[in-house]
Amino acid sequence: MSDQTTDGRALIDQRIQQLLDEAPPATTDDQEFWGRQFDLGLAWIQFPEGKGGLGLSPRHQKYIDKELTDAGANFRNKQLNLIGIGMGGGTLVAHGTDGQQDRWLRPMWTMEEFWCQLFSEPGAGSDLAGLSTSAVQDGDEWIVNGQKVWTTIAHISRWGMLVTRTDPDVPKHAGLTYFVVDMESDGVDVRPLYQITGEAEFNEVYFDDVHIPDENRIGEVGQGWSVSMATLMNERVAIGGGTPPRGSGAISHAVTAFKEHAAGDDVARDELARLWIEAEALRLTALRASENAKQGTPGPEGSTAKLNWADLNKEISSFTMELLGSEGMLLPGGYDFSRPELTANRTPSPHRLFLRARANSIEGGTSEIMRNILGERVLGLPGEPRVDKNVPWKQVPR
Amino acid sequence: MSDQTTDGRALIDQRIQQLLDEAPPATTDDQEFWGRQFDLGLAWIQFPEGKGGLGLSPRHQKYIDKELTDAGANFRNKQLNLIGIGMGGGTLVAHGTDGQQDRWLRPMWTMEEFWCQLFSEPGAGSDLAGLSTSAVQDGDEWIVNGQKVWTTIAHISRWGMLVTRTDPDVPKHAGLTYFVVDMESDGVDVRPLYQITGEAEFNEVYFDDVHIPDENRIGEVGQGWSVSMATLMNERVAIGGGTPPRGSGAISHAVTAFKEHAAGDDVARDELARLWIEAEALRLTALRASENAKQGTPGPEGSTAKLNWADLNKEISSFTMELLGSEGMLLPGGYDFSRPELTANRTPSPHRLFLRARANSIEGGTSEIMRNILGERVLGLPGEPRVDKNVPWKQVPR
Amino acid sequence: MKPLIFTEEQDLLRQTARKFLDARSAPERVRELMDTGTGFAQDDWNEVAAMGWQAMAIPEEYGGAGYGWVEQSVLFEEHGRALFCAPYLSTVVLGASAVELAGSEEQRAELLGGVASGQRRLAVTAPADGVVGGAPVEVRGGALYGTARFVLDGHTADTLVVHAGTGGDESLYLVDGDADGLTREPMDVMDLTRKQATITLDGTQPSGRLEGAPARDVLEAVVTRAAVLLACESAGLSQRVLEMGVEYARTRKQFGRAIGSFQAIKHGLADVLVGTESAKSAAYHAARVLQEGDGEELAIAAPMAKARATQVAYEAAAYNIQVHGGIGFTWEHDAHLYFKRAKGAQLLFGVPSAWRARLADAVGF
Amino acid sequence: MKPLIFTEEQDLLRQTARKFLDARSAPERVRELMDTGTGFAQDDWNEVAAMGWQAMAIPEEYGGAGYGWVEQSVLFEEHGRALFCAPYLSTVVLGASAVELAGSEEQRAELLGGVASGQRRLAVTAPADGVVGGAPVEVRGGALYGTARFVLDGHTADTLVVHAGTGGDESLYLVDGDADGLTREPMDVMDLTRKQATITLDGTQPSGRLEGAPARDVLEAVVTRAAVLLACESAGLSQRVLEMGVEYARTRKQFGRAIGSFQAIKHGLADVLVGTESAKSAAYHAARVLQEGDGEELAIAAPMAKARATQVAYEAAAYNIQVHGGIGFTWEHDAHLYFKRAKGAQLLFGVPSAWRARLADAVGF
Repeated sequence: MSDQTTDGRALIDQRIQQLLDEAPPATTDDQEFWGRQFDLGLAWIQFPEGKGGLGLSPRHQKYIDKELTDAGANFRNKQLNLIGIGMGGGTLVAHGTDGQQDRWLRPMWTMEEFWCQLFSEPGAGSDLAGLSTSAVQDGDEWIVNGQKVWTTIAHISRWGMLVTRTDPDVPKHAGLTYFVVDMESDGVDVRPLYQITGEAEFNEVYFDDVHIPDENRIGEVGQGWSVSMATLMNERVAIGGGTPPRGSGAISHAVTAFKEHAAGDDVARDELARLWIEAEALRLTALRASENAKQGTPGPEGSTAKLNWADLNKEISSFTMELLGSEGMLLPGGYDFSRPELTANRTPSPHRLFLRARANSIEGGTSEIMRNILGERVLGLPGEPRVDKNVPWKQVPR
Repeated sequence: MSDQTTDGRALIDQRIQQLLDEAPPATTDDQEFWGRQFDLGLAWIQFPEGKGGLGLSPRHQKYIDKELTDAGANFRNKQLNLIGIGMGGGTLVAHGTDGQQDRWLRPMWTMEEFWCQLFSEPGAGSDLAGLSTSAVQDGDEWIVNGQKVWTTIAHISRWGMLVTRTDPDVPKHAGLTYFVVDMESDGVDVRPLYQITGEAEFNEVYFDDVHIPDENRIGEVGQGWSVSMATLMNERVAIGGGTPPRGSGAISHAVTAFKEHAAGDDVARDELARLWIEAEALRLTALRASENAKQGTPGPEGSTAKLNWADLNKEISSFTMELLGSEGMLLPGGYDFSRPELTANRTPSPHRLFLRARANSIEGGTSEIMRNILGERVLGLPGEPRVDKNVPWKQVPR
Repeated sequence: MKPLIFTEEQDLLRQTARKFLDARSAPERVRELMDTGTGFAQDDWNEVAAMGWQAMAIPEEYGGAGYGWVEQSVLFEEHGRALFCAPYLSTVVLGASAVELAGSEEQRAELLGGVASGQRRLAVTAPADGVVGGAPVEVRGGALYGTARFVLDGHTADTLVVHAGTGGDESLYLVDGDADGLTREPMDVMDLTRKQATITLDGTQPSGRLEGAPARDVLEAVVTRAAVLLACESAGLSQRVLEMGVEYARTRKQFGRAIGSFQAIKHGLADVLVGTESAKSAAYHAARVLQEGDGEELAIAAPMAKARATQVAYEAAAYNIQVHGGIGFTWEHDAHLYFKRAKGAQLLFGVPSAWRARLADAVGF
Repeated sequence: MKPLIFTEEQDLLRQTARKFLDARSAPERVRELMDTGTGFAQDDWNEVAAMGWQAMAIPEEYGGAGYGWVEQSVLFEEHGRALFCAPYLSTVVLGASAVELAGSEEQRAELLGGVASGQRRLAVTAPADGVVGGAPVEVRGGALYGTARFVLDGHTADTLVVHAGTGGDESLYLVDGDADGLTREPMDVMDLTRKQATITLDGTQPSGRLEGAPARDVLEAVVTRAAVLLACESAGLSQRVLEMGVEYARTRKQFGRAIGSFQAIKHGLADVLVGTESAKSAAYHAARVLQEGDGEELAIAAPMAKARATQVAYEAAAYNIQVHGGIGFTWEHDAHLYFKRAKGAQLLFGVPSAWRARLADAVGF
């Protein structure tokens, strides 16, 4: 293992050198650089050779990125095409055909083609497997009808990862099939979905007799659930990452608001200290989780982070408005009904963050679902009686 | 209706006069006075004549009690034999035979015989109808085996209201039968149940082949659930009563503790104010509920009181310990493993109240059950899928 | 103490108000008014005047109908329920109270009469954080100079009551809405159903002065009254979001079951019910105490109502978004309108902890 | 920063400790010790000394094994889990720290050596509310007069460290447990697993004096260390009551289902899990900072750990009673033992809000 790592490292170093020689970041267009990086197998190091990787451990990626960043490269593609690069790529490698991988991976990586994820529906949120969007086979095509929602960057995406119901007569998990849909197809209608912040981070996507060639199917018919799970597993990896510094995030707004508007108020100070402590303890929990994971002994601490963060972020951002007092009644800049810029590091005002935080306990698994997961999977408590198991999907009340 | 009230009042006034003439409180033994009161129909005014009442509206009772109290009478019997007088009497009148009423009501009222309630079991708390104590018919007797728990004053009671399972082969509510058991019978074993306070307010009662004559059965065989419900309905009436004055109860200990130990601490003061407000709002809710009830327009407010009180009482009593600081680590007087005195108005220390309050969200319906009731009966939300309905009791997992 | 229940007449008033607001303050209408600069519709204002809402708050001798604060509390509960968009709090509670408490007979007759008939809308430069202190506006040579922020409906009021001056000079000045040197700028408020403005005075001549009582005492009383009525509004809002949540939880299905059949949601809504009933009790009590004019008890009842009812409403409205899940986070759903109104009411005239401190002062701990 | 995970050696220490405590601090044993006057068993004390627990906290030059606070944090977690009844906090944290920080070489050799070997138990008159101030005991003519309350294990200690005197005279005096004029009275504590005493000195001659550092500085450091180890104990307690609740919720059936299948209980326990992990993170961090001797960071880490972990433990232990329902309210069930220990830890050396104030001072807001 240790030898393998060393072996890998030598090859990687050689490829890095080659890449920097052939496409010096300072004088190379981003897209060209990323393309060359893909060809040399340094895009997703764990992917097979020829598919953007070298078949080595994904642990090398951090090293590669650092070396290349130090040499002047940037990885905006990973931030901006996160859904594709973080979630789609792995899904294609695990479940796609050779041809599918060859067609899609490179332009995904180079950001020539954006990708979006078409899973959630108005009627299928927490209960994703209960989704209704139908795909009916017609020769070597599928005809899709339905509606997806909460789709980031759908409006600029060329491809969408789409889960559909292809068999309503079997229990819900068994009747799903996974496709890649061309977002430029006839019948695809992408509409901005404005949030309570007045911005549209998300879209609704309507499918009206959209034709998808069967060759764009990922995995077998009826295997859509397990392919979807592969995508969502990659989501965790994509969203994870470094632990932010102490005092950053929502609590920094609270501290600033306290100092500017409530200094000397012992009641507010105590509440701020309570929240500061919870935020810092959560940060330490995340650190501890990554240390344990690195050591190969992951504990339950990692699983608690999402729930803890969602509830805490809401609380801190709301308390910040109280600290701001009357100023908290404002929304500086007003509601502008814009699409937020496609940048990864926006710094919203505490007011906007307060509104945005309301979704934290809904998106990426509601806090209710997270508590179910912690209770059942981590603590081993029994599930509830189910009325939607072993029942054909079409007979489940909705 | 109004005429009836007036009519009733004249008769009542006449009976009151007669009672005070025949048994002047100042010179009459309590038990003798209560006996005469029963005979004159002033014990439970709504009960039939000859059974301690005059068949009039229960609203008159408050008036009667006030008149008699003003004349020097006391009603320790109602406080000390609360289970019997508050819950048992009504059950006997609604479901008992004439002979049963004649045998039991008068000595219950005069406190010659104490009564206890034998419903809860170790395995049947929130799910009372799932109880296991069995009664098997044997000629004109029933043989009872099992265990009851949380039984106040069982150790001094002559009679117990007992719900048993007489048919395990039908769904749980249908197989119950209700008895009055002589607590002096062979095979009845009453043991004190010490609580976390170190006191034993309650008992465990074991039944080992206890014989109960069939004539002590209340209601039909298999009707035990509805008879039990009648008893529990009377519980509410018995426990209700006047609204305490502002600032009384748990919050008074908190205010005292604050003044003595935390004056000047703004953080503690804010928390105290928050709890004071919630306590006062709850008091106002109780007032509002009783005003609405009097007007014949009961709203949802009354149903919220138990849950609100339980959670708040726990919170206030715990916060009081924080206010006491190091003194909160003590239990003045220590654990004495006593049975609390049979008095209705004990004034426990805040420390003991803190410990005692833990049971508030368990006794008389856990807070979880109360939330179910509020959600389903008040808000009209649907119930959960049930696994114990329409299933023979003996097949229900336990 | 006055019972916490309502008379038949008050129940009828509530029914009438609800019927009107169901029609005229339906969500789509609220959204229209949110988008206007003024934040209200003159038609609605005239119509509620015709129904006598404003007049009910004004004594008969000044052209009102001489009802009291309990009737207003009923209306405010309904306003909160319906997110009513109108300069009602500013005119009927803030403005009318200032004039009633410190105006001369003539001023009362003119201004309160105008309020009662619906002809006049008022605004007051009351302190947004509820802490009455120095005036935001100076007086030089009889003219007013300065800026006041967070003036409720200050951009549309016919007459502004402006706290100005220092020392012996400090007073409440009347300023016409169209006076020279007066600039009125709507603020970027988070809650679009309640408009606030920055008003700037640059050598503006006041049209009068309320001299009947010290300015700060008047503002203190005005803020206290506003707190009580905001509490009533918040109680109505809580009730409404509870109903929205229950309705959705009964119909929305996931995993083959109504989500309200899951204890997570059922118990959460039960807690909202408990809070809402508690909030109502505090708000109803405060309205009755205000009605009775018992100042000592009001010093307890108003803080209690403001702190409790606005907090409950905020939590109820926040939980309503959670119950609705994703859809509750969208602009098109109404959940956020309630959420923002509730948050605004929680902050307006002082956060709950500030009112709890007042309560502790009054109770004496 | 030191990683928040444990070495294999530390994991082994935990396993050994748990095995010992499972056998020797099982609930029935805890109940026996609760009922004794001393509150601990000499046999156990000797045995843990033989395992080197105390010695691990003591530097090698004084006869210890020279491990550090992270090892002690592991032991305290296990103590909390098992409700370990012994004068361990008083001796190993309070007493040994006072001697280490202010003792002469000779005093260290004697007293720390005694602690390491298990021959000597210490107690300190540290302020029960954590606020270091004037001494509770006077010094007159070289003798000690006065009363100190809430002295952890003060009734059984071989040597007491007594804060006495005023002004330049203020110091930490050593008093033998059997000194003349010393009266030691156990207090009526709510948590019977942690004994406290009132000690009264009436002309008692001290046997020595810790002069190496100002008394108040020493007590401040002692209280801070105690806070960290109490946090670790509380984290272990939280974990244990979580396991108890989960175990019961998996097996206890009502309505034909395990009660843990109901979301009310499932979600409540999930929240306890979240809190427990948070508490552990804070406690582990503080132990490592203590180990590293980073005073500046300790001023943040110790308050954070004490405020968070003891609060979480209290809530977890309280919820454990609720999960158990009626049986959890009985004396015979162990739930209350944890509940009372947790409440005591929350109050000992200062309530959470007091530690939050320290944190705010240290962070600088």
